[in-house]
Amino acid sequence: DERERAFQDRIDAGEKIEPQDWMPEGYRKTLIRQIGQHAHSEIVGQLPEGNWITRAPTLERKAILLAKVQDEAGHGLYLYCAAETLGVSRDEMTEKLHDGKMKYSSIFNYPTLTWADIGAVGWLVDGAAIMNQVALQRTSYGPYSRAMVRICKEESFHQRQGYSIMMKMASGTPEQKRMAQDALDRLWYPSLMMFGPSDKDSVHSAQSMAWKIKVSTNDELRQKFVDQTVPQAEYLGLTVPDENLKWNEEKGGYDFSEPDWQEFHDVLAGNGPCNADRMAARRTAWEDGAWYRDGLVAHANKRAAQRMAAE
Amino acid sequence: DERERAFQDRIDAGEKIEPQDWMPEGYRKTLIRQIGQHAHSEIVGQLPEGNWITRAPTLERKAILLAKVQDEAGHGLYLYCAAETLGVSRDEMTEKLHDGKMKYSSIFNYPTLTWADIGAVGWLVDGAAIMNQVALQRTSYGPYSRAMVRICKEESFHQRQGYSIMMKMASGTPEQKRMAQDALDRLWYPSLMMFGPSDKDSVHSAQSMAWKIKVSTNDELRQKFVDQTVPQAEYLGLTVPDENLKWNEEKGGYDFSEPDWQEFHDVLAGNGPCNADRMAARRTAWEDGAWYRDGLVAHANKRAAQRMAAE
Amino acid sequence: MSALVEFALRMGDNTLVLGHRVSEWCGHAPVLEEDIALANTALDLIGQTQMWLGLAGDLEGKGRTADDLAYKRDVWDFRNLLLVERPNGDFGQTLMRQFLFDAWHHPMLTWLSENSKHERVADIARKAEREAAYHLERSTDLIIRLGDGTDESHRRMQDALAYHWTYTGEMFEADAVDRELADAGVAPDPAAMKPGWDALVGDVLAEATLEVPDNHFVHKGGRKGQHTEHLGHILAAMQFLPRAYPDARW
Amino acid sequence: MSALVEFALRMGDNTLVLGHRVSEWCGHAPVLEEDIALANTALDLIGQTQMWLGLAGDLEGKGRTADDLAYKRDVWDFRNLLLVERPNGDFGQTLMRQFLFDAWHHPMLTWLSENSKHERVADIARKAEREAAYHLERSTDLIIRLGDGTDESHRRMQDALAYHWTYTGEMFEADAVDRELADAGVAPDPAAMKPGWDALVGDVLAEATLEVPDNHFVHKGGRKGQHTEHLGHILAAMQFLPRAYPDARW
Repeated sequence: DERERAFQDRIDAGEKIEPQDWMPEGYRKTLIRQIGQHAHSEIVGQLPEGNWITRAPTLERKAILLAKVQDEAGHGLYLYCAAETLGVSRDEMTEKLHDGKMKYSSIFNYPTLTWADIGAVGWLVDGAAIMNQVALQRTSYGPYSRAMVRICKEESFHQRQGYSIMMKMASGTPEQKRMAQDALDRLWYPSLMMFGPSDKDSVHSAQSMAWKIKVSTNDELRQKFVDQTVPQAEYLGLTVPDENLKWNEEKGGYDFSEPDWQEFHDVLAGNGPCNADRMAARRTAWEDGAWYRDGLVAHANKRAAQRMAAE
Repeated sequence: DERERAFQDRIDAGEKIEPQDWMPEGYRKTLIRQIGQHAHSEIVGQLPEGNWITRAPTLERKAILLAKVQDEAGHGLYLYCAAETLGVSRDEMTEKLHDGKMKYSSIFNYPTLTWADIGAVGWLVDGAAIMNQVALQRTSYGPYSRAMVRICKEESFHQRQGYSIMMKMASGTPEQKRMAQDALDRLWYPSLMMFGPSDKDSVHSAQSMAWKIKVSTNDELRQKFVDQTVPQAEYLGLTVPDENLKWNEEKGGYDFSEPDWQEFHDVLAGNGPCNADRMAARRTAWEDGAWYRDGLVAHANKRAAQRMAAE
Repeated sequence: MSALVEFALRMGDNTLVLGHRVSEWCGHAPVLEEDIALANTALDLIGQTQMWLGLAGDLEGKGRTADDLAYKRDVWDFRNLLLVERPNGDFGQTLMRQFLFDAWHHPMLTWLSENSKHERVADIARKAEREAAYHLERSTDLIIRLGDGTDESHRRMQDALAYHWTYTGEMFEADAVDRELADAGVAPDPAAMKPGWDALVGDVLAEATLEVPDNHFVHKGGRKGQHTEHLGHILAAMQFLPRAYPDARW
Repeated sequence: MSALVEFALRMGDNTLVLGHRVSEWCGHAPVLEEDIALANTALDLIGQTQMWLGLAGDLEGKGRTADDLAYKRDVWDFRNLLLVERPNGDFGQTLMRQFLFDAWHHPMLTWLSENSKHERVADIARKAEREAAYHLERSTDLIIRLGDGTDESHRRMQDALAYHWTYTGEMFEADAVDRELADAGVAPDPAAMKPGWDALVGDVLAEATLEVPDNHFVHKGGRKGQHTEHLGHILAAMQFLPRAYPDARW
């Protein structure tokens, strides 16, 4: 197909694709899936952090966490807007999320069990997210790329705040140290899973790479994340829960253990520790809020009718 | 009326009236009102105590409080049964409660704000209740009188347990002492109100006394309660919040201040601190439980039908 | 305790407890924009709490920080209005509570920022006033739109108004603390705020097609430490970590 | 920590946390008889907690009482099954959780009372067994009546079953602690309890006209201290007073 070749040429030349441009249906669909999933993740991601807002241990930490959650909801908004440029509405995507037809990042199906988890989520989860998002600033779809630029700035701030919580905990009382180590133990492998299956098992990768919807492979990003994070853990005096972890001079990176991919697939299939609670929370919020959304629409219609009548 | 005179003679002779006996309609109605209100009080009375079950400070205290609440629900059951002998069903009374057509003791419209309130409720509220209930063991209606005998035994146990909490608090840390005094300060006058308005303002009293539905007047019981309670407060080292309180040698009892009857009427009118919460809790429990009650009825009907078919 | 400390506690406990309630919505709002707005409101309120409780601690002079005051007092030492500790209920109840509070809070902060003879009070009020103005603008707008929306949204807003109404009078009650501060020109006489509040609330409710309730009973006690049963549950969650780990720094 | 201490904690934390959940219903049950029954169940469970945690404290030998263990540990040191910390939900969910637990708890206590080589364990089990028998009888009866009641009660009970089902497998998981105790004849091999549970639960559900769910996933972690997010909220309430007033005696 002529148009497809021209399209691919533009991408290869590093041009950005914009909403009004022609694009292959597969490109559009893949983008919707990926951006929508990313947006849903920001929304569902409020829940594990929200779990500790009411219990944040100082007013300062509470304020920082509130600001972070606010940012995340804002990121959700940018991303839904980016997806909407592809011809799908936010409500449509929301309903697909609730029906289980769209996903969100599996990491948010893990619980936040102690305050250190809030630190670890910022350090590891946001750290892994940024790894991915920095790469995606160079993605081929213009609105998505620009959303990533905005998001990356804030996320790196979040990651530093998370690390600052870990610093306090790791240099605190024995219980705090224990909390910090425990958080790392529980969240290390789920963080590694955030990059998706190993390249050899990744279904969508090749085409997405060609289209520059993905810019780095899962394994590349995972390696980069490990290489960045291990020294940080050492600096904290914490132990990464991986007996096979060691520096590989030759490849200039760490060798490390694969996460338990069975667990990854279990969580994807709905059997993570919090899948049911997370989706129930979101569905309930949506259903209980229907009257609110309907009320606003009805009011807007009334006002529009009044304006019409007055004209 | 012949029958009314014979009825009054029996009462004057100290006989008990039983369900199958003839009785004036006013006697029946007054009893239903009084027993029903007493039953409702036991049910609603679970709520202020339930507020602290999940926060009881030791396992022993938690167990004692659970046992107490269980007893109170049990008392509710006895009393509903006693009322049912007068030809009104429990469901009917429950609906009247929810519609605001029947009352419960206003004391339960006050909140339990600290653990000492659980002590003070046992000491003062159960203390006042017993004062009334002991007298009512001699009431003229047989089922009511017998219910009172059973209830009195358990209530005096509850009162001792409440006093034991107050002892611990009053002899504890400065904060505990402060809690104990604060509880007495808040609950003293509401407890005095439990005996109802002053005899001169009491609407139903004369006929009820003649029928021995009431056995002592409000003011008699209130005086008895004050005389019993003041020395207990002194023993605890707590101060009764009444500047006018002093021993009156002549009458052989204490002089004391009247409660704020305006507050009494406000609470009766629905403006107590917890009226709305208490009734909302009870209504919600009832409405949310409809499916449960319906389910049990449906099952019983199915089984009955099966038995019929098998015969 | 000095009247000024008491005043700072009242202001700071209002924002702390309301901020807590608002933050309970995190991730559960009816629409994404509300998630953002609620987090932002809670954030503002917690920021104001830091200033007011910081002032209270400084003036008290016992070395207690804002965190000490937030995390180490029990219910009876809290001085917030009962209104702000009332449960979130449905989103309409949350919004109505916010509006009824904002309609008092913003004029209060405006008065303080323009008139208070106490420099730090005026200074805090100046910082908080702009945030409160935005809260009021937002809650006013939503009350109108939902009151005059569908039958259901109208009914829910009217119910929410009835639910909270008898808790608004406490904002205008004066005690010795208030009189002392009013005399000293530090804070307004609470009762003097009422006509403005009545007018503002009356106008908004009228535009929202909502009826002002007829119940004039006033629930009070919060400002002297007599709260509803709800506050204890709020504090049990809020204060868990500092109480469970008293030696930790976070 | 010795295997026996761990075992006593697991037993005691189950009853403590389930007792807490059940007690949350106080005054809110669908019918008065249930208020009584729930208070009674919670009371039994708290009584058993005192025995198990008392044993754990004694065996541990650090001078910790049952109250210390109940009130001064944080989530990660709790050893209860995830099942018992799951929210109450509607009354059907509460009942179903109780039934699924009772159907394990009673046979467990029976085994311990008849076979345990540890005298105090057997002794506690003997005292608890009768209570658990009554709980099981009651929950069995209600599951049948509500499962085979109205369409709505049937649907609710089926939903409740689905809601809890993947949390039942944890009862039959064995780790080093269980193996050590099974070898020593102190406690049964957890897996050995499963056929009996399957049979009992299968029979009851069949009579209740409820379908056994098809999901064989097993949620676990509670027995080694990895809980759901719910437990932290339970403890914040439960432990408030001893943590807020560490020097007090109650």
